[in-house]
Amino acid sequence: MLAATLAPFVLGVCAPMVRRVAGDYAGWVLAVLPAALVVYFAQFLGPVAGGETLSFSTEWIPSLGISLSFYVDGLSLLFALLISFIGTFIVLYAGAYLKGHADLGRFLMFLLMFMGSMLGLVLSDNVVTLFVFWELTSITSFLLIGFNHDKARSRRAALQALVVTGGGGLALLAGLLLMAQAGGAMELSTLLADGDVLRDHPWYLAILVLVLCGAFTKSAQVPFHFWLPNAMEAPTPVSAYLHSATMVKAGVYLLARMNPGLGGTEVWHVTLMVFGGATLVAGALLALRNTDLKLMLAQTTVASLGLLVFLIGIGEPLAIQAAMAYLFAHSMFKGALFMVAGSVDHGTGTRDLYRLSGLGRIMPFTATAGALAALSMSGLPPFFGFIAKEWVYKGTLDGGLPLVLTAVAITGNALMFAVAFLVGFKPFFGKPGDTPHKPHEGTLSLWIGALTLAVLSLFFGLFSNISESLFVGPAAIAVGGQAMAVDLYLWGGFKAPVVASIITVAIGALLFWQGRRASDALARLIDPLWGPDKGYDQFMDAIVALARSVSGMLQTGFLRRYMLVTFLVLAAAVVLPQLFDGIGVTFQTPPVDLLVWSVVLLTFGGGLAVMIIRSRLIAIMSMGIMGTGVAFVFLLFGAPDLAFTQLMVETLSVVILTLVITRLPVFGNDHRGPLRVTRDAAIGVAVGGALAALLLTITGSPLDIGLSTYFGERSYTEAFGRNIVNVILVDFRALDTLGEIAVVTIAGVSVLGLLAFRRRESADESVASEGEKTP
Amino acid sequence: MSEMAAWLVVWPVAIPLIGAALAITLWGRPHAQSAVGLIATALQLVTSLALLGHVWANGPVAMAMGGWPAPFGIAFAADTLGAGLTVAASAVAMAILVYGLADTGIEHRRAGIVPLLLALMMGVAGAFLTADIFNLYVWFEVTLISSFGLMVLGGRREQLDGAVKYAFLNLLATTLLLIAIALLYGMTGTLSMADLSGKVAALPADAPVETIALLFLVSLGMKAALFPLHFWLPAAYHTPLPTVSAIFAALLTKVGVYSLMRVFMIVFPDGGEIAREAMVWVAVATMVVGALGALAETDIRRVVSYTVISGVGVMVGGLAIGTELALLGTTFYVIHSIVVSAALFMAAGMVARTGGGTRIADLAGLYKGAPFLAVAFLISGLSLAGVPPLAGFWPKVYLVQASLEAGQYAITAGVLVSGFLTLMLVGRIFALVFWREAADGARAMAPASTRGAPPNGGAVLKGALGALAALTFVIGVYAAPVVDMSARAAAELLAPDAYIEAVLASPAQTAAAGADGPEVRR
Amino acid sequence: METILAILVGFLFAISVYLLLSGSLIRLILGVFVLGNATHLLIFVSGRLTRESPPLVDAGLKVAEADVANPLPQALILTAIVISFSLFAFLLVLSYRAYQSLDTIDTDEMRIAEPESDTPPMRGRDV
Amino acid sequence: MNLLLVNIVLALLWGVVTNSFSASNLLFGFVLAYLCLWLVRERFDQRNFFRPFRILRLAGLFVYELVLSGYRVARDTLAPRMTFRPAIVAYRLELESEVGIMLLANLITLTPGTLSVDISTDRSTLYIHAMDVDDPDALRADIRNGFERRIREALE
Amino acid sequence: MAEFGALFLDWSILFAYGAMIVSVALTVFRLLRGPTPADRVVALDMLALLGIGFIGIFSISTGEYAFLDVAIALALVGFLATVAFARYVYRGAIDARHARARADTGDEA
Amino acid sequence: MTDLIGGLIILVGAVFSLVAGIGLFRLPDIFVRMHAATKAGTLGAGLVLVAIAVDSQDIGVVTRAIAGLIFLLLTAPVAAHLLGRAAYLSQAELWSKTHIDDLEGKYDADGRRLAGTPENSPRSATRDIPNPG
Amino acid sequence: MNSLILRTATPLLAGLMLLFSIYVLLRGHNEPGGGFIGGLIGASAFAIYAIAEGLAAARRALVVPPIAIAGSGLLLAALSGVVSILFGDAFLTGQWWFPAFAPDMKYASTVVLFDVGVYLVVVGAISGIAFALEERE
Ligand code: NA
Ligand code: NA
Repeated sequence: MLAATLAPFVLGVCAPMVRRVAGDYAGWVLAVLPAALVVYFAQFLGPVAGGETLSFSTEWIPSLGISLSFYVDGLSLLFALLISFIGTFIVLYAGAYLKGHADLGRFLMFLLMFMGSMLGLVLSDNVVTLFVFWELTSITSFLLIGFNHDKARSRRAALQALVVTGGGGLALLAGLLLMAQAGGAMELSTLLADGDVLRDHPWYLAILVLVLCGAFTKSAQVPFHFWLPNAMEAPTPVSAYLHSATMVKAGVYLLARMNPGLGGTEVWHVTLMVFGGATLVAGALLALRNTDLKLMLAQTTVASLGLLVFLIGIGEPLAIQAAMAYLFAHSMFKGALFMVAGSVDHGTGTRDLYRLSGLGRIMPFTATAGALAALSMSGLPPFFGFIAKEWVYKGTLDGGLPLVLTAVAITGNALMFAVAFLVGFKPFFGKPGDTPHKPHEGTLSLWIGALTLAVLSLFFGLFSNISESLFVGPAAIAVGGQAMAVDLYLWGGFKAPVVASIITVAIGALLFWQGRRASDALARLIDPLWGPDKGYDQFMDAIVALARSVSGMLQTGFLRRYMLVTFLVLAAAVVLPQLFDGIGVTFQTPPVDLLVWSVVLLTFGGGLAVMIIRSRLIAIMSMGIMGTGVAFVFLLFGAPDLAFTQLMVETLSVVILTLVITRLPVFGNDHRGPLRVTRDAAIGVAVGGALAALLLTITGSPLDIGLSTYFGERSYTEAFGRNIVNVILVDFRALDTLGEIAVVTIAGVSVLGLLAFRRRESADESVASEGEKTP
Repeated sequence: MSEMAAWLVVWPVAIPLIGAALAITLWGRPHAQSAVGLIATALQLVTSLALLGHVWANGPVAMAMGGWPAPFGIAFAADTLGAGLTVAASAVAMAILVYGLADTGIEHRRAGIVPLLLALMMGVAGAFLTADIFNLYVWFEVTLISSFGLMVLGGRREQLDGAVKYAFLNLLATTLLLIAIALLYGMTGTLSMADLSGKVAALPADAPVETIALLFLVSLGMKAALFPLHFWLPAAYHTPLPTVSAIFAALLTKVGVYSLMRVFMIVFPDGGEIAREAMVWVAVATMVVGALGALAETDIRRVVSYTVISGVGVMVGGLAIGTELALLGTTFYVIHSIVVSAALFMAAGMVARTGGGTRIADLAGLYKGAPFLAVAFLISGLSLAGVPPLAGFWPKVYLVQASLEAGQYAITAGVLVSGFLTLMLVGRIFALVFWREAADGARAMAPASTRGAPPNGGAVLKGALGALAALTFVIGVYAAPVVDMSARAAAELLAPDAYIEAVLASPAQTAAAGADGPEVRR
Repeated sequence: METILAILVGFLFAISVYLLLSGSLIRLILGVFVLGNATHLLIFVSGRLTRESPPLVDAGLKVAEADVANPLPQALILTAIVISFSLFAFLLVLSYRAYQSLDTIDTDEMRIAEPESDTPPMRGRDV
Repeated sequence: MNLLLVNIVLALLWGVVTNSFSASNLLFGFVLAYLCLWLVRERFDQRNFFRPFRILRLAGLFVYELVLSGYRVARDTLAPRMTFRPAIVAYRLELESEVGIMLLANLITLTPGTLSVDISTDRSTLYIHAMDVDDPDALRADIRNGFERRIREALE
Repeated sequence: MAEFGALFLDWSILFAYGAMIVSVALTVFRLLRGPTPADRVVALDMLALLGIGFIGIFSISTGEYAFLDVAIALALVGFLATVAFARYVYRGAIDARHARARADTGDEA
Repeated sequence: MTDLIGGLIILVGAVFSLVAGIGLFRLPDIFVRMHAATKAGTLGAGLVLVAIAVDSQDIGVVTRAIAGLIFLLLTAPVAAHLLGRAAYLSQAELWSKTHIDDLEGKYDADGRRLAGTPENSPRSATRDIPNPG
Repeated sequence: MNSLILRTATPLLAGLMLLFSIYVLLRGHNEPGGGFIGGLIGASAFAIYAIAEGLAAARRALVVPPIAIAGSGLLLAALSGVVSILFGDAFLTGQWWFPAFAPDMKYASTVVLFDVGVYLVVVGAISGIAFALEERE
């Protein structure tokens, strides 16, 4: 199972190579893998239909319970089969669609990687692994949408998809981890086995919101529905695969998967129905408003996703069955229609509905596929789409549910009926229109997939038992989390659902007839409205503007601002705790000691002069005096080595400073006005005062001088030196000294480096100025 | 524990030290210096791997320098955290040195880039391995002065400008650290972190432990570039040579973070409550400010600089939570960030080289022009954003989990929001710099010849960058070793008994000395 | 005695903060110098004060007398002094080079690394 | 020859300073002194070295003058009214060696009321600031017959 | 006699401290007052000499002759500092003359 | 006895130090002040070194004290020369009672070369002394 | 700085300073002093020499670039720490030899070598910095 999931990645990496070797047949070569995967997954159909579930697990990060565990039940198997089956044709299709394209290999690589991600997503049992694949689908989708990266619209769409689904993904991560914590397990199979644990947990609402964020963004639910149509900038194979058949259903998959654990509560029902219903209607309306084949299909995909969420939200067994049936149907007819749209585009150079007509004779296979798929989509018998739609109405009309649900479903379905006919029939009938290219039928690869899917729509409608027992039934049972009787059939008598279907067809036909007018009317109505797509732009602008203003406020470029903030923080850190805890200082009147007092006074004076004097020479000298004062403090308190060093260092500092300052023409005026002077002085006093108080507090208690006693005892006897300080430096703590001389050496190197480039720079400048003179 | 094994703690520091010294002695002979540099970094990597292996098998290992036992002498000690970070640092340094030798001109090598890099590595390894808090300060300074030298190599105007801000602010930071250490010594009378561990806890209630802890937070936080003490980083990281930016981003802030971990887990395991509380909010602010800063920037190197900051927020966030899982996440994040920050700056350097500039508005067309670079950049960037299955994903998972467990929801939010902003950022940069075509208003990718191809050919650059990008991928996919290592490190941080014992008991053979021994002491 | 020196230390810190808050490179350098001295004194005082008896093992003795000054802080300060001096030297030369190249010692005018944006920035939506 | 002498003296000095006249220590001192001299070797190339007795005589004169000098300066400084009359006087040098000129200039500075300000580029003239001068020629004569002669005797 | 000698030494030391502190104060006045840079350098040089004396006396009063080396070192670096400052003043003077000379020739031209 | 001698030397040295300070404080121009500093100041410091030598009666200390003294005596005049020249070049004002200035006009325009005097016993150029009062 | 007096006095002064610096270095183990202070005095000597005689003469006097002296000092210090591995001791463990011909000699040890390393580092680095600053008058 792991191998099956990872194989597409491995093959994907090889795809560019395959392309180089196999040339235009790369699609055929690479399609072998998904085809093999179909066979592989098909072997589980029997056991799963028999009620079994299978688990496969490989350790990943054993210490933290993260494993590559896979779980095959009706739901995941349905998805896995759809992914690999449709994937087979998509790979073929892509090979032909992008024939001769320089980056075909790269494209197929992304596509196969996406396939692997999607398989991993639907098969994962571990929440972390699930999330890993979830994110991978976002990334591969980003790369695929941006495939035509020279177009700004593609880039925008790719980034938009990434931002929306990536953002949702992060929420999902939090939700999944919260769920894992609440349920005490990492495996979904364990977590969902007893849903009450989650539903009764205080974090339930948080988990729900976070998971829904993930699902809704991925499955393009209102108000995140805008990214999906934009993603149609991608080449059609991508649209057909990711944005109709598979990836966008990941959110639906997630909701379906979580249903046993998170579903069944009031908030779950209401939220899903409201968002799903709104998405259904909005998507359908937007579909009708558009005239671009792909966009229309995309919007109906949004609507269908809404319908699926809506059905899962209802949560009753019939609704669940309806959801699974519709999902199954949708994958086939929508995949087919996208490929048809792509072939038409490929063959004519346009996707504008009102420029296309009469292609039926020129593109017979494509037309057949389109017509069959459109019939399934429009929900007419004996196509599987009809069964799915019937079950939708069964679900909404299920005992006791408000009628408004059915009304919503009818509205959506009617709109989709119209779109189905517009897309699946309109281009192929009538007189040939005026298209950029001379229309022609594509190669086998371009129509075989669409035709197969379309025919299967019919097949599964006719043989509903197969779909029921192998696909929809086990999936519904998995979603429902309980045993349920599933029985799909074409004709169940003239009951309420059939009435609803008739109403649907009637309204749909009307809309199809008035298609152009409806589209124009909707355009007038919708286009001026503010929508989340504009909102996205505003969001991006706003976040960057916010970033700029925050950054501009903080990172001003002025060193003294940085210093100011730093010292304010420092002052807060040393002043506040002492203020709150009280200062533990006990002031003692210092003994009168002439030497100490005069030395301190000298240091004081030197420091003060450094601060206030405006002549650089005197300031430097005062610095020297201050340093000497400190040296004398060391001398007075028994630190001759320190005094020695301090004197040397202070003098050399003064010398070097003089050496340098000679070359600086000005001292640099202190521009500070009285206000800033006061402020800066206050900060200085705060920091200095607090540190002094801290020092006094600390020196108020006795110090454990065990270390120094140790040194005193061993300095001569074991280290053969009478000067304890020096013995510490070269023996007891020689490592400090080693680091210290490294600092000295590196300081030398750094200074050399600093000065090495001054000549070069001036040379550069002269070259540059010469260059300016003689352009 | 055998004496030779204890030497393993020394080699990762001693080797670059000897290498740097030798390289400086060979002043003016850049080729010899380069050879010394390569050999030294390779040896450093080998010895630190051996150290990690030893620590993994036998627990913390320590050596008392000069045979003077801690707390009297200075001890080096490696637990899993120290050894692991040393390995990560030396591995990345190796890649950076290789990159640097190919990327920099002979004049930079003449000016001493090799000894400076080696000295930086010595300082970093020293900081990771020392068990003495004053010695830690010394390694900070070694790192700092080497970074000064590296920062100004080339002497361009913006470098000098950036270096001024960088130098003064960082000098302030290390001075504050020294003040904190001095006051800590004034309270406890000791400098060994193992010894401090007990002595701080035993201080009377009225001792100003809180203030000292805050002082450590301020000084180390400044080194780590925590908000609002991070200014030096965006002011300067984008100005030096790409090689230098890469090693800075990889290592400097991590040393600060590492030291925060050490100080707060060993010296102030209890106490420092105010500092810990502050750390939570500071960490969250750092994540967000860093991510926003990156979004605001128009220069690709500055963008990368800011991402370093938000990463620091994430790491310190984990430390602020302080649970085992959180420390695991932090440790993992440090390792991840070492790799990926270096990779991103290398990539930025190559973008500048091939794209002819660093202004995002001017860059375009590199997806076609430099596909390898594009892939490496994308992998590194996505890893930074925490996208699975790259290395950056795992620490994010653990930190989110840990913060949820601990009820630190602000940190959860911070991690997620900064991750989101980073993802947005990476996607945007990728779209603009790599995907966008020159026609869309940006400058066309100039032919490589006008900018002077790298002296040793681009293959070496690609190799170094590719190695790091591959590393972040491999660590992500094959995460178990790093997770196990981080888990062990976290456990050891929370229960540092073995570390403390190793430090305080390091030399067994100290006492056998005496002035009357005729030839050799000890 | 600690009191008067602690006050001196605080005073020196105040001076250095004040100098470091000015925008002029030379003042910043002086501030760094004062800061270093203040810190060294702080370490010195932290180690407690002893008048006039250097930590030497007097001739004829094998072990230092008990009342000698605390040698450890002295050794630490020595290390710190040397390091500060090295950094000081670097900073000094850096400032000089900065002046040479940027033609100013006013840090407010150093805006090469972080220039004010000269072109209208890209909008967030632009890709 | 002279360098060797200096070297030996320095080695002996080393022995004094390090408080040990053991052969090994003296040898060590010799090596050290050799290295130090070697580092500054350029200046020693053509140098006549000292003649001990005359040097001692010169030193005696110098100490005498120095003490006198201290007294005179103290007197002038502390006198309630400043009645002295300073002057900058040119002094034509007869000495030719660099060491001699340097020595003369230094001795002049350290002795009563005179201070060497500068030497002309052609080494012919020493400019002296004197604190209290009535007759510059008397000052010149003092120097000519005092220090300059003794230095010539000691060095040339 | 010995007792008197010790007492005398103590008093001398005390007097010396006092004299030096007064002298330092006077010298600092000169340092601040100037008026020429050279005056300040002379004052600084004088401070170094006073420092040498101070350390010497301190060394006698504590009996720690180790401090003598500190005094010698101060003499060495004090000289170095004076040379550096003298050069600073000298350079300033030369530059000023140079500028003046150039200005003069400029006027003539 | 050594205490007595040492004390005496210290006393004298202290007096010289004080004199130097006073001289620096009240003497009228830089050259005159330099007389005080170089002579009295050097004597003050030097005598203290001698006092150490006397007081210690330790050959090592004596040697070092003498070495220090020699160094002082060597450097003080050199420093005075450098400062005096710099002061003159920077046109430090001479005290009004300075009645001879043989240096006047001897430096070239930019001050780098100093001319000598031609004769063996030059006639000093008398400076105009402004009438006091 | 073009001064005959300074130039003539300098060799003597610089020689004295160098001697003193080595004295301070070697004596540091027992009395105030040591490698660092000694090194600073040594560097001062070279600084004076450079000021008086000019940079070129000072560079000639040192033969190798000052920074290389610092590097070799660092190398010496590091190696004197590493040597103890041969004796089975920890890094930086002092090894002392008391040669038979001079049993009182306290200079034959790695500790003193270490201090000499310190001395060389300081002399080399500080002179290097000073010389570099002096360059391009
Ligand atoms: Na799953
Ligand atoms: Na010492």
